[in-house]
Amino acid sequence: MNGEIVQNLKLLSPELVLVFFLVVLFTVDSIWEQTRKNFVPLAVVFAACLLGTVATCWVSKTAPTVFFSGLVANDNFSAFFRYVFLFSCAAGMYLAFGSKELEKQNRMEFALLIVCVTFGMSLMAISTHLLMLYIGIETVSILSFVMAGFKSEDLRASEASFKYFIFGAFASALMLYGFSLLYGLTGSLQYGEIAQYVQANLGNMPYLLPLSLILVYSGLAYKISAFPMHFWTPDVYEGAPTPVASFFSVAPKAAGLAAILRFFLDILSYDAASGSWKAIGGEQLVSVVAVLSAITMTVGNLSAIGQNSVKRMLAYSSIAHVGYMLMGILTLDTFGLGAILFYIIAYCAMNFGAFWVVSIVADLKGSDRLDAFRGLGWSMPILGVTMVIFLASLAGIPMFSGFIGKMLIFGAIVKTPGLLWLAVLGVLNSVVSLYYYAKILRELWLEGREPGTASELSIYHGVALVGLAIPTVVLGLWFAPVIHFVERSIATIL
Amino acid sequence: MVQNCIWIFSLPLIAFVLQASLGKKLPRQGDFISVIALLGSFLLALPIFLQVVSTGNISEAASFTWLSLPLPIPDSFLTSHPGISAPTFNLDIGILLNNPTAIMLGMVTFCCFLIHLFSTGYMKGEDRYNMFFAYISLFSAAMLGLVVSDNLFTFFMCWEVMGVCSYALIGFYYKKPSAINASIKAFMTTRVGDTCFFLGLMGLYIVFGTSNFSEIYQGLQGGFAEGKTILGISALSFIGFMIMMGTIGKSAQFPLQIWLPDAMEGPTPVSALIHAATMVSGGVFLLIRMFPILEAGHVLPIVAYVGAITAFLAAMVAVVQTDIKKVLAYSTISQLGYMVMGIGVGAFAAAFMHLITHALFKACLFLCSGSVIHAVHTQDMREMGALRTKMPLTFLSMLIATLAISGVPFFSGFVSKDRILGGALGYGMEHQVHMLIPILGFAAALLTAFYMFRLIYMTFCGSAKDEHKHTHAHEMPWNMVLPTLLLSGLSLSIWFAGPTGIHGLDPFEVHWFDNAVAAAQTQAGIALHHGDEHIAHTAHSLALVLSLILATAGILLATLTYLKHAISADAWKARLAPLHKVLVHKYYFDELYINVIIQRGLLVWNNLLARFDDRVVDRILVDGWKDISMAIKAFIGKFDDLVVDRIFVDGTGYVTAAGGWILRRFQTGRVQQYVILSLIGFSVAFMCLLAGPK
Amino acid sequence: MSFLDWATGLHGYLFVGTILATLGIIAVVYRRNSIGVLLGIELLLNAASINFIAFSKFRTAAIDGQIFALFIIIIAAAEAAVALAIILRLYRLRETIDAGEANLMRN
Amino acid sequence: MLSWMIFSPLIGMAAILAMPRNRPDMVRWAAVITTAVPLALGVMVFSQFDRSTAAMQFVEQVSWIAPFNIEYYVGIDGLSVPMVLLTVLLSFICIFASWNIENGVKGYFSMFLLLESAMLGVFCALDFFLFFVFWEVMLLPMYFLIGIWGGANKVYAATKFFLYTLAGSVLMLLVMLGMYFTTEPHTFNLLHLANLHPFSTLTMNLFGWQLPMDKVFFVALFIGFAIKVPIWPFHTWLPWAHVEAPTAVSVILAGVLLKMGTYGILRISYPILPSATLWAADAMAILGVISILYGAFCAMAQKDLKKLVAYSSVSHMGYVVLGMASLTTAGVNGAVLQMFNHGTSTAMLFLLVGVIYDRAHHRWIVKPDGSRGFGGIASVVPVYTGVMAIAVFASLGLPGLSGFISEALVFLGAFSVPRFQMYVIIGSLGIVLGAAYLLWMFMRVFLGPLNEEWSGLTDMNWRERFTLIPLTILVVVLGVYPMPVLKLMGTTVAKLLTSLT
Amino acid sequence: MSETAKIILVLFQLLTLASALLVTFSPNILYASISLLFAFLGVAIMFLYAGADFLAGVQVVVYIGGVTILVLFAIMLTSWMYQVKLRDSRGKLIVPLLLALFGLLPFLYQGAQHLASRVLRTVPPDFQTFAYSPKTNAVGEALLGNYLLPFEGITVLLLGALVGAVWLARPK
Repeated sequence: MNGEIVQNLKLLSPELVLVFFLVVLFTVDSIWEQTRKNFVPLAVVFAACLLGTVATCWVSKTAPTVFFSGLVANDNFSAFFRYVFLFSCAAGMYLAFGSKELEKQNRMEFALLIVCVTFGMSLMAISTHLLMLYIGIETVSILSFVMAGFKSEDLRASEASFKYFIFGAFASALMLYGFSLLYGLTGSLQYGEIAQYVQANLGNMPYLLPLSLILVYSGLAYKISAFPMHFWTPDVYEGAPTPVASFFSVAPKAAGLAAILRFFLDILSYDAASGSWKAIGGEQLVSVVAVLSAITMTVGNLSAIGQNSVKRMLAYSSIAHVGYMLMGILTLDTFGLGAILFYIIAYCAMNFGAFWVVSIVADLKGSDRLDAFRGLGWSMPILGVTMVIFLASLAGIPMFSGFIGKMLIFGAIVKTPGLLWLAVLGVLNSVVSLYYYAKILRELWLEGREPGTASELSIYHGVALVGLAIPTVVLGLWFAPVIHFVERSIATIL
Repeated sequence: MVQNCIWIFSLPLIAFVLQASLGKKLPRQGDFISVIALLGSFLLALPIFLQVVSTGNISEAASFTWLSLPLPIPDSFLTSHPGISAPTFNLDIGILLNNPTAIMLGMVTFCCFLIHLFSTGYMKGEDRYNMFFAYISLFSAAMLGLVVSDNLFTFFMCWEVMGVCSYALIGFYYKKPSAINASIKAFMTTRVGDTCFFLGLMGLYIVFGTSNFSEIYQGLQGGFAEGKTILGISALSFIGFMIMMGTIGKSAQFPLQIWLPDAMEGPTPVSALIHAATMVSGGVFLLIRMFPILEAGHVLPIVAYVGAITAFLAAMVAVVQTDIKKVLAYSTISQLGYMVMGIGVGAFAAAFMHLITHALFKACLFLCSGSVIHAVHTQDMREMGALRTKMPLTFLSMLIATLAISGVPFFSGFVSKDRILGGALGYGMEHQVHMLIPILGFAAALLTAFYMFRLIYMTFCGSAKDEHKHTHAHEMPWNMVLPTLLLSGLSLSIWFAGPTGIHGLDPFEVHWFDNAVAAAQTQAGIALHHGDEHIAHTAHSLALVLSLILATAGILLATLTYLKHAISADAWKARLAPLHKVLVHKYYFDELYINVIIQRGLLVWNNLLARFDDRVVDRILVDGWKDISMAIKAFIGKFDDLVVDRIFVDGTGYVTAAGGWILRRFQTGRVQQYVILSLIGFSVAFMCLLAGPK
Repeated sequence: MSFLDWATGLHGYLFVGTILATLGIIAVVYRRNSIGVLLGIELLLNAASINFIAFSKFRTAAIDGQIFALFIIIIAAAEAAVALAIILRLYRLRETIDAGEANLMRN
Repeated sequence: MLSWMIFSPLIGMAAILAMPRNRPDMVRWAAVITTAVPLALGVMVFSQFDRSTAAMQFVEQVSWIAPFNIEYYVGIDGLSVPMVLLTVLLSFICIFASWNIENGVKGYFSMFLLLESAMLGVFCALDFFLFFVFWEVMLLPMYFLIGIWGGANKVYAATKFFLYTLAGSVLMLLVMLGMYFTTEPHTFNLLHLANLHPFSTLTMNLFGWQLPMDKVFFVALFIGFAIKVPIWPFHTWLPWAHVEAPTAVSVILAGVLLKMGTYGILRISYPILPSATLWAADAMAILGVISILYGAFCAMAQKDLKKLVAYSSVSHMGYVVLGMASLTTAGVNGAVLQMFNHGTSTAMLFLLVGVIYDRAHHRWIVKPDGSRGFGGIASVVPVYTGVMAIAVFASLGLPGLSGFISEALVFLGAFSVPRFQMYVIIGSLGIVLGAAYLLWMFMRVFLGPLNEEWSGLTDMNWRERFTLIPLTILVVVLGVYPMPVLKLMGTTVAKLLTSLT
Repeated sequence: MSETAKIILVLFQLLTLASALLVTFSPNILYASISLLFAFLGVAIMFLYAGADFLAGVQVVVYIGGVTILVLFAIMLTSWMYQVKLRDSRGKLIVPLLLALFGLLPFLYQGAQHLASRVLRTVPPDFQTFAYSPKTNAVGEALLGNYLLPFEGITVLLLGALVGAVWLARPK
């Protein structure tokens, strides 16, 4: 018995590393009382992420299996997402550590929370069992309510956390209710068995399977802020401290997508021949998901136009990008799903960079409105140039990773017959998105020099910005190896 | 001989380049360069001319491919015919030296040289003196290029370069607004003509695949262009009509003649050079070259009518002009009308001869008027008078030229004009319905004699109207008088037909011109004689008598009114007041063109279109929808957030912004409403999913 | 099949579960007092656990359902704690806990 | 060789960015040297280019992204050599034309060099993906060049230009992807696509209708390229972009960027979608004629010198479109020659407008309130007037200068197609109007009594003359003997037309 | 299961429903919290009848003992002492009611009943008899056997929630 447990624990080593460093955080905090001031929390989190990456590499070498009695799975897919989560945890902590919005003394709590959230996210990504998925989602949600309100004594932050709480709790409760119905219907909590049941009696679940899946999708859509459940995103991102908002816009979304991919692909019986999901009338689901992604995209882009708070604008743009990513699911082949994974990598780098610039400007000018950016390009060239790279990449200008991501997604859409309208809509959306991204560029560079205040960009942030800009450009130009890596990781779950 | 031709037109070209680049720095501002260049080309042209005079025949040609484009041929064709190299679309240009070319060369080089000589005196002391010589040598090069070119393409190129030179020369005194308006008017009207000529050229390429004259002549004889049509009408008549339009534009014929009188704004040697000897005659030379096409395209009657009408109308206006150069301008238009009519009625040789003789005596007239103007510093004849004693040599050459143009025997004008009128009469007698043409011709002959002698009397005879000017008048230096004398010398009929010019009465006949032209006609495949022999003979003799009577009547009338003042000009003017007013206003052509077409039509249309482009297309179609979306905004209420910053005034932008604004209205900030909205969203999605597998 | 059999059987359990879920959702949406919203969410979670227990008894007769219900209860407790902390904080800053007023950030 | 030509400006850009901020002259001379390199390479290419074959030359093919078999496939043939030469020459000249840029010198020249390498890339790319990447990379530098160093409402013009061109190129992206996925061994390679051109038989459903695939592709591509050319309905961005752009940028915009649209049609639409081309030839001819007349009419009503020249570019590009649509040897050769000639003559016009703007700081021919903008300055600045006269008459189409021969060929080609004859006659009105507005401008600005206000104008200094001399020589030489350029494109156009007919 | 047991179960179900109604609609938040207590009690009884005795115990301890008391504490802290009956401003009832009657209820209700009848068709009837068999040891075995990972994983959530709740609630 214990041999098997040791084997299971070995496969779970990245998560265990995180827990171990949680403990380290606690002990160091209680023993050494001035850790509040110095850089210890940052160092600990970095060590956690580094070791976690090493563990993930080591684990991903072993053959893909489902362990812990069917609760979790270890394969390239989970390894891919573990890398993403560890990277964004490290980057999030690095940004939070440098930002003025989070006072010095509560850095320890923040480090703790961010590691717990990363643990929850990797749980979401690797779980193949409804209970594990639920625990993963709840860990991430509850702790993000706390993180959203982390700025002490700030009304907007607490209001943001309050809204996030109500919407989040409600959505996960709905999802839970969906799980219960699914459990009742299929009689099991494990994806594999559910899939067998669904495979067995395909035709005669006309009402129940759609109902439970819609309820489950509500919980997951809330996590990635897709159309029906996206209302909370702008208010929370604006209210929450900027580093937290940037972390929210990247990591939980990737986790949500991982859960959606794993959940829907495992459960719904995918008929390779007709290339559609037979479980609930293939074309029906495809058109519903297509419509949902189209609306998400359009809502995100259109609402972002009139904004003059850049954080709120980037919130809407993140909704729009989720819309693009959802489009990838419709093709159901390695190309389309590989495109989503590639898009996630590209999206993480460029979106994090854009938020990073916003947080620097917020620290500097105290406000994230558009006119705070006036003439900054000239006074802080590194910030200006990197922001151009991030925004151009977000808008989908070639030579940047965003364009390649979008190209792959649109390619996948163009490939499937009958979805051309979606491709055309997506393409028009990216033109509209360019308009509001260009508004920021206009403020940065085109409005001429801003008098005085040639404030210099601190090395601390400069290194980070350049660090994020380089992959955005390199991925845009030379993305062959990444394509192989992404294809390998998606193959395991299809 | 072909090498000479190349040198003939490249010498002035070199002079132009030298003059334009370093004219200012040379002594005497480099005028000697262009004079010597023209002398050189004259001397080179002389042997060619003499060969034609003596042997009556010269024909040499040389050409090289200027432009060759490989044609698309299916690869199968290449494989099946390995030997042949890929066919190409060639555009060959070169020199054609036949009789008409030789004669024209002789005349043009001679006139240009004399005018260059004259202008060294006339233009002394003007600023931009060197540029003047640059322009006229470029002009001479272009004219010579036109004369020697063996195909219509280079013909057209030289044709347009001449147009630009005339634009530059007319607008030489660019300080005067009237001068630059005249230059633009000249350029635009000739440009309209040139565009039609260009279309004719395109037509030629389509029908014959080439624009080389000899190939066209063979093509015509070979019935090459039988069935071909352009825009539904027969190809040849289309080409013919377009080429005629080209001539109308360039030689200031009936519809497009408004620019020539205004072109008098330019310095007088320019008028002499361009508006007497060369440019305008270029148009007629085009008709001569293209005669077979016109004939085959049945366009000749139209040409004849245009010629006749122009001749008559221009002569009528010339009668009432008071400016000496305007009179000569209208007389040029009238004489050109004669040449065009001559070609129209088929009197090919007569028209060509009239071209040569007219060039000589009209150049002489202009140069003399130049001397007169230079002397009295005014162009208004009413202020001149009794210059006979002051400027005897100029008076002599002017008198000879006037006699020539009025068609008095012993002078060249009589010979060519009489033949044209004979041809016209013969044509009229043969085709009764076209009788109007000879009538107009003869009427114009009468008027020509009248207004020319009116000019002579008003300037040289009678009492001096303005003492101050009269005292200052003096004879011109040698470089201005010599050209006029030489030209007047050449205006005698002895060079062309015989001492008196009347057939039969002459002791000896000079036939070099007739033989040369006959040889050219056979070469081009044009029938020597039209209609039957008999009618032609009677027509010529009748025309001889009639032209003599009319010439004397004209001179008599002029002497009575202006020398003897027996008939008071003012009385006639009062009696024919309405006619006089119309003539003074030049049949209101100017007003018609400038005000109606240009001002009200084109410019209004442009402003409308520009505003349309700015307002409608830019604002509505593209910046668009602003008004519609503004209406929506007003309807939705004063919500100022929609006042998207002005940057995105673009319509599509407005629509998306409005769409975005509506969407944002749902973001009320109250989380419970978010929950309701998301539940609604889900139930809708669920119902779609449930719609059951179609 | 008498009413009693119906009520005490799977149908009864699911019926109670559904009614509790609906009332929970109405509470979340309707209640102006934020604590009322919290109560609604607790109801909703309870409905889910009833479902799990019912299916675990009638459908699979396996222990999974009960384990899931157990974890629901644990997580609901944690959530309630965090929720009340947030509500207290909001109260301290704004002197009111009316869910409707929290619309500082909008459109 | 080609890769060196494309990427040497980038090396220069890196060098400039590394230079210290306070040494503008060092930056300028670095830019000169950097653009001199491609100029030299261009001359070498011109000399070594083999005129007899229509095959691609100087080809470099390296696999770039293996999984989607995208290659860095670069090569030039008769179509692209004139354009490459034009780009290389104009960029070299524009560096000198932008000598008096003061603020942000480093930014300006680095953006300019990036623009140059993008343009060269577009003309040499033979892989659709590479073509598209270079096509869009050109957008950012242009946006900043117009937006930062432009005129009064430069921001509006820059944004409008950016969005307009992006909307067009986005359609191109979809067509690219469509072509990639419908060809059997998925490929972006333009030459393979040309040999296969499988699209004429397939159909696709767009919003529910079954439409022939090649026609849909052609229309989408045409819209993308028409926005760039600009052809009539899509031209409203041109006057804005030109008026607001600094001199050197509007020279490049008019000289090279407008040609990318027509080059794209000839390089991509014609060989790959032959049947659709034949189907759309009439429509293109009509649009060409409309552009000719529309541009000319609008130009006549303009009061701003630069806007007049901008609309004249619309009119002249109309000739190119008409020539292309005629699908005859003379027509297409004339069109490509017109692209080259229009490049040189409009570049001269814009440089000259820049010269007068630097001195007088306004460009009104007739001030909005009706008073005279400039007047009779010929006497004050003779050399400037002389060069302007050459430029005006070149774009007017005076024989002996380069404008005439290309217009003649275009009309000759179009006229030989029976159904186009009526269009040619209407189009020939464009020649007359062309003369009208250019001479009207020349008269209003240069001739007539001197307007005292501008008696103090100084004539062109040596730098400005240096920028204009090469263009003047080109205009005159090509006018007299156009064979050097025509020889380049002859065989390629012949091969292109064989594949079409 | 004897008749009387069924009647008791039905009574408790009715208790749960009634108290749930009170929780949502009663104007006074205090009454609502207390009725929530009774609802949890009813649910606990239902767990007992469904054979989940350990769960019933946990439910009573955690929900009734912990969560409800916590809620009462929160009410005390957030509304002024002398104004216990916090008048709950009457929100617009129409929208939620409409939503419930036409939106959610039909779907969920039809789904549940449909599922119930489907399950009863497939699962043998004798299985439904009430056979009380203590489940505690089964739960224990499962927790430390198959469900070891969630058992351990939940600790991270609880730790995070603990730290977060303390941090949020602590006055500065």
